[in-house]
Amino acid sequence: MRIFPENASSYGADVDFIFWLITGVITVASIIVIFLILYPILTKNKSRTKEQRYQQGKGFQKLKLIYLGIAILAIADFYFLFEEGPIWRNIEETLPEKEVHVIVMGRQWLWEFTYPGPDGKLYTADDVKTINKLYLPVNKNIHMDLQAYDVIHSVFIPHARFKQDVLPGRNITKWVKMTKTGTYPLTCAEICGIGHANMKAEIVVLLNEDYKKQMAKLYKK
Amino acid sequence: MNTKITWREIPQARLAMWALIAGEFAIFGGLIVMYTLNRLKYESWGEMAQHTNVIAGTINTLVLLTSSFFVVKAHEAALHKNKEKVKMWIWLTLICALLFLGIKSYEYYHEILHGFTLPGTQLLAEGKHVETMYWSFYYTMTGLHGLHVIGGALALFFVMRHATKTEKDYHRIEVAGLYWHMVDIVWIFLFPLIYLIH
Amino acid sequence: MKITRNKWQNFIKNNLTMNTHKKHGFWHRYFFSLDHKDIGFQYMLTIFVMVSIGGFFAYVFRMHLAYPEMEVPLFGLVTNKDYNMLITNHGLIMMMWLALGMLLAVAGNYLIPIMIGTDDMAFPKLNKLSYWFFLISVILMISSFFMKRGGFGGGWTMYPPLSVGDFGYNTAYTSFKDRFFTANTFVLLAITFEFIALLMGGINFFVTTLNKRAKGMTLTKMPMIVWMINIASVLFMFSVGPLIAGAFMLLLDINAGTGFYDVYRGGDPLLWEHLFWFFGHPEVYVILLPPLGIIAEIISTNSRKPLYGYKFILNLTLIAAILSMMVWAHHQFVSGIDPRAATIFSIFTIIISLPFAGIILAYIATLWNGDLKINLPMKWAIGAITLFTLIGGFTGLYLGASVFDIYAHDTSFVVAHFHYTLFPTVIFGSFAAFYYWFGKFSGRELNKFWGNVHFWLTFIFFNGFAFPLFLLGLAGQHRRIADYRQFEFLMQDPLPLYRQIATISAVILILSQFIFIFNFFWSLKRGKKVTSDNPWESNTLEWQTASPPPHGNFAVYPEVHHGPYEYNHPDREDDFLPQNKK
Amino acid sequence: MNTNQPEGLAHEIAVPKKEDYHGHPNYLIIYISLLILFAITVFASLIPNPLVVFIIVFVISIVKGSMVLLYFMHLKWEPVLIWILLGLALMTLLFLTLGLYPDIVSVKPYLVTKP
Repeated sequence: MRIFPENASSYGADVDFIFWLITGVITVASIIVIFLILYPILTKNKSRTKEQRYQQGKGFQKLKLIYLGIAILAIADFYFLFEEGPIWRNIEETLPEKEVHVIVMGRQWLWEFTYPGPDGKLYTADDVKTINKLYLPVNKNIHMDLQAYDVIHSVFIPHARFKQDVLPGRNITKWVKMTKTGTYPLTCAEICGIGHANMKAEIVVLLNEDYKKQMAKLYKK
Repeated sequence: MNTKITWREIPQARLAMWALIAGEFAIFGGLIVMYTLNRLKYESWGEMAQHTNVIAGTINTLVLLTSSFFVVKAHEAALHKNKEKVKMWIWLTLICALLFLGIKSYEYYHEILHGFTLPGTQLLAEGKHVETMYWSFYYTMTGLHGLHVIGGALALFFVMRHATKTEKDYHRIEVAGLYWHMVDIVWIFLFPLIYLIH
Repeated sequence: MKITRNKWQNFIKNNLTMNTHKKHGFWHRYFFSLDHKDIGFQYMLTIFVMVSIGGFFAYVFRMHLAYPEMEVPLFGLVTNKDYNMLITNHGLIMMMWLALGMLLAVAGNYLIPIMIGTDDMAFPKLNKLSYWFFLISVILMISSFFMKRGGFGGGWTMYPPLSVGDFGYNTAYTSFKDRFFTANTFVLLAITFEFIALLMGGINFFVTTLNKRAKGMTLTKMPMIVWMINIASVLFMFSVGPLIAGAFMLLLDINAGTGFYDVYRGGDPLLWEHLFWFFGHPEVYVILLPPLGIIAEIISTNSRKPLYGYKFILNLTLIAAILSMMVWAHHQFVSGIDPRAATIFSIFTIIISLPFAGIILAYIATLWNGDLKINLPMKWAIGAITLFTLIGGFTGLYLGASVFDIYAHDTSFVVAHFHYTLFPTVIFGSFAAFYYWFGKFSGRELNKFWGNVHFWLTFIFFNGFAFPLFLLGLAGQHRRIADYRQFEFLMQDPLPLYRQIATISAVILILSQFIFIFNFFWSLKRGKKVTSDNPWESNTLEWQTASPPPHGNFAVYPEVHHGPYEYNHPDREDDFLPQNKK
Repeated sequence: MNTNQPEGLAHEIAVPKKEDYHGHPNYLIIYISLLILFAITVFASLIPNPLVVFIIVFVISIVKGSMVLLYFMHLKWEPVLIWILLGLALMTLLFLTLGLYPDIVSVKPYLVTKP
């Protein structure tokens, strides 16, 4: 049994790493908090005197401990931020050199994928389209122009740890690099009407040669 | 002049009115922020702003500023429980309110005649798509403001009638007046942003 | 003519004035009363109705998710359209009517005047008006289910291009009447009315708290919950402003053909997302703060010990309230906002966990060295803290960290996270309040045995329902999908089992609430009379008057001499020191 | 209202000792200066550069608005609580502006089909 779907993209492992990092920290923190809550409940603090009870509540002697708790959490928090900052910039803010360029368009309720035609450029007359099936080459930087035709959709590729909402009126370019061949699902993660549940596509990740053959086939049609 | 009071001494009606005003600022402010940012984005809205009736807008601003002045005078009179003066100043304010609404509806009438409507159907047919939103904002903001003018005027009227009839609750005139000033402040921001920037 | 007017005048005189100790009929008690306790009770009953609807919806779609082929008992076959409508309205009802209503309107109305030692709200008539607005909003909301095109199915967040149209039914609108009588319009109107109701209520709480406190009750002698409800109301008042404007614009988009959210007319759907979450995130804290106040009361009383660091908690709450206005875009990390802005919002989101960590640690420190009385309200309160901190709060870190949010956004992980934050606070907090204040409110006692059964069933099956959702979310199960059978990777081995565990637990969870409802209404009529006016030996003012409190709350207005949490004072023989005792 | 209220009203303290504790500026002067500022606004709009007009007009609006607030609404004499309340409203709007700015102003709409 695995927790995540199998990772098939270059940055998927980084996303998983953040998950395990946070899990590790909060496991330790949870044990501490469980102890803190259970200890007084189980022992019921029988041995304390009246004075002690009152003073401890009023006198803030242990307030330093709370500041310590906050400080530890702050350090942990900023450690997450420190770790995840570069990953976020890598995934969302930078675009590596373009090797393949496709348009992914969501519409009610199907996915429309557009590939450059024989001239190798998108947004020209000879572009080819497929519906609900996206062919991608393995180990290439793929730029995806994410668009929506009618309402907001969201491109979600669980195996690539990729998600981006697509909005009408925006052309959002994001990248992905698949590292394993195979067939992966692409789903819509934002409610988009009654067909939302049926809006799924397949990503077929092919070896480079196979991808070229597949493209040639598409051009012939 | 006794200036320093603690907040416990503020009468509850006035405190509530200030809270309401702060809430209204968030509503109108939200609209103004959205409009202003869109205005910065779309330069073609300047062209649309030229179609607004600046003279009518100017008169309306004058009317509202003057009515604000009348309301403080009414408040001053209410402090001295001067029934006649309260009546006079509030009636002057109400006349201003009616004048404002009258001029506003005159403007609306002419703009609608020229095809600048809330959905902007005629502009759409001309292919001016972005520009329709200017008019949508125009009608939404001035319309919402107009509703507040009506509400404020009604409040002033009833408060005045109650105070002059029963000779008590004069402090309510100040409270309703505060609301009226809020309406005025909103217009002080709306007028230049909508009418004047071409 | 004259006679009818007199009748009307008599009616107003009898029903709309506060001057009464005599018994009243049904209409007075449930519709016209100006007494804050009655209004609180009216809110409570109205919200019970809404919750039963929301709970029923949850039952139907959970059943459908686990057993998609089955006809759901009491509902029938669930189509995609039904499913969207059910989840949307479940979300809307629970967030807007249960959470906001129960914690601001009910708790605020019932507790604020009596805890600060006064007879009623500052503006009883405004209070009444706010309840009527609330009632109108409830009626509008319920009538939206019966529109010709079915209920609202655009997600509770109501993202525009979808919520402006017909959710893809492909029905052409021909006239204004056609557009107006749609679920979209009615839901938006309902929400606007509810916001106005809560705004009026919030102003009322604020003024009441500032101006009508008992003699001697300074700001730092107020019980924590009064502070919390007030901070929540003010936070609500400011964050909701832009959304009211936005909702007005969306209404015009639907009904008047404007294009505020239409890209072809220069609008932008992202604007609505921003406005919605600009309200939506502070709303989470609006919901969270009152239960934190309730928990503070209960923990301090039942630990027989002063609340640990009163001013410290207060300062942290104020900081958190201001910070909460700067974190809204963490709901939108992958929604197409500028990724650089996302980094900033991520930092603020992580920072806001710090004040809450401080508050929770202060509550835990209150337990330490205390003379703990583990009774029913205490169980609910500790259950709430435990679940909220350990699971709800900590899983927030996953989602606040923008990188993991790329994966977890809009999956069941988020669903599990917010159920773990909202359920312990809203539901556990409300139950803690019910079990704590029921004696005061009704003069009778709730049945303890059934109370315990209710607590343990709720606690266990809530976890049984929400925890599998984390695992499902991590496996990549995205939200709001009517039928997962078509996604192969979501039908791999343990996942359908998780879904079934979640569903069965949810059903038992919902069924176990009937225990409470029967217990509540039975005890209201037939329960054992309370033996003491102050059964928990608490300090705050509401316990120093009769149960149930008379009209006007106090026979003699109290004068406050002490803070609210003076338990186990060393100079005293009793372990408690009521605020009004010298 | 409540005739049966017991002695020692809790909210007696809510009634201010003096009904009118604030000062009264010379309203006429304020009114005239508002009119002068207004005249400046109208003439400033004749400047051809819209951005300059926007800045001038906005600044003058703020001045005018705060004059109405301070003197006509007597904010100047109100306790600090009211200032905090209004300050919070302005803070809200500031956050909203900062959050919305990058997603409205700098984004050029991309249209899939011709409208």
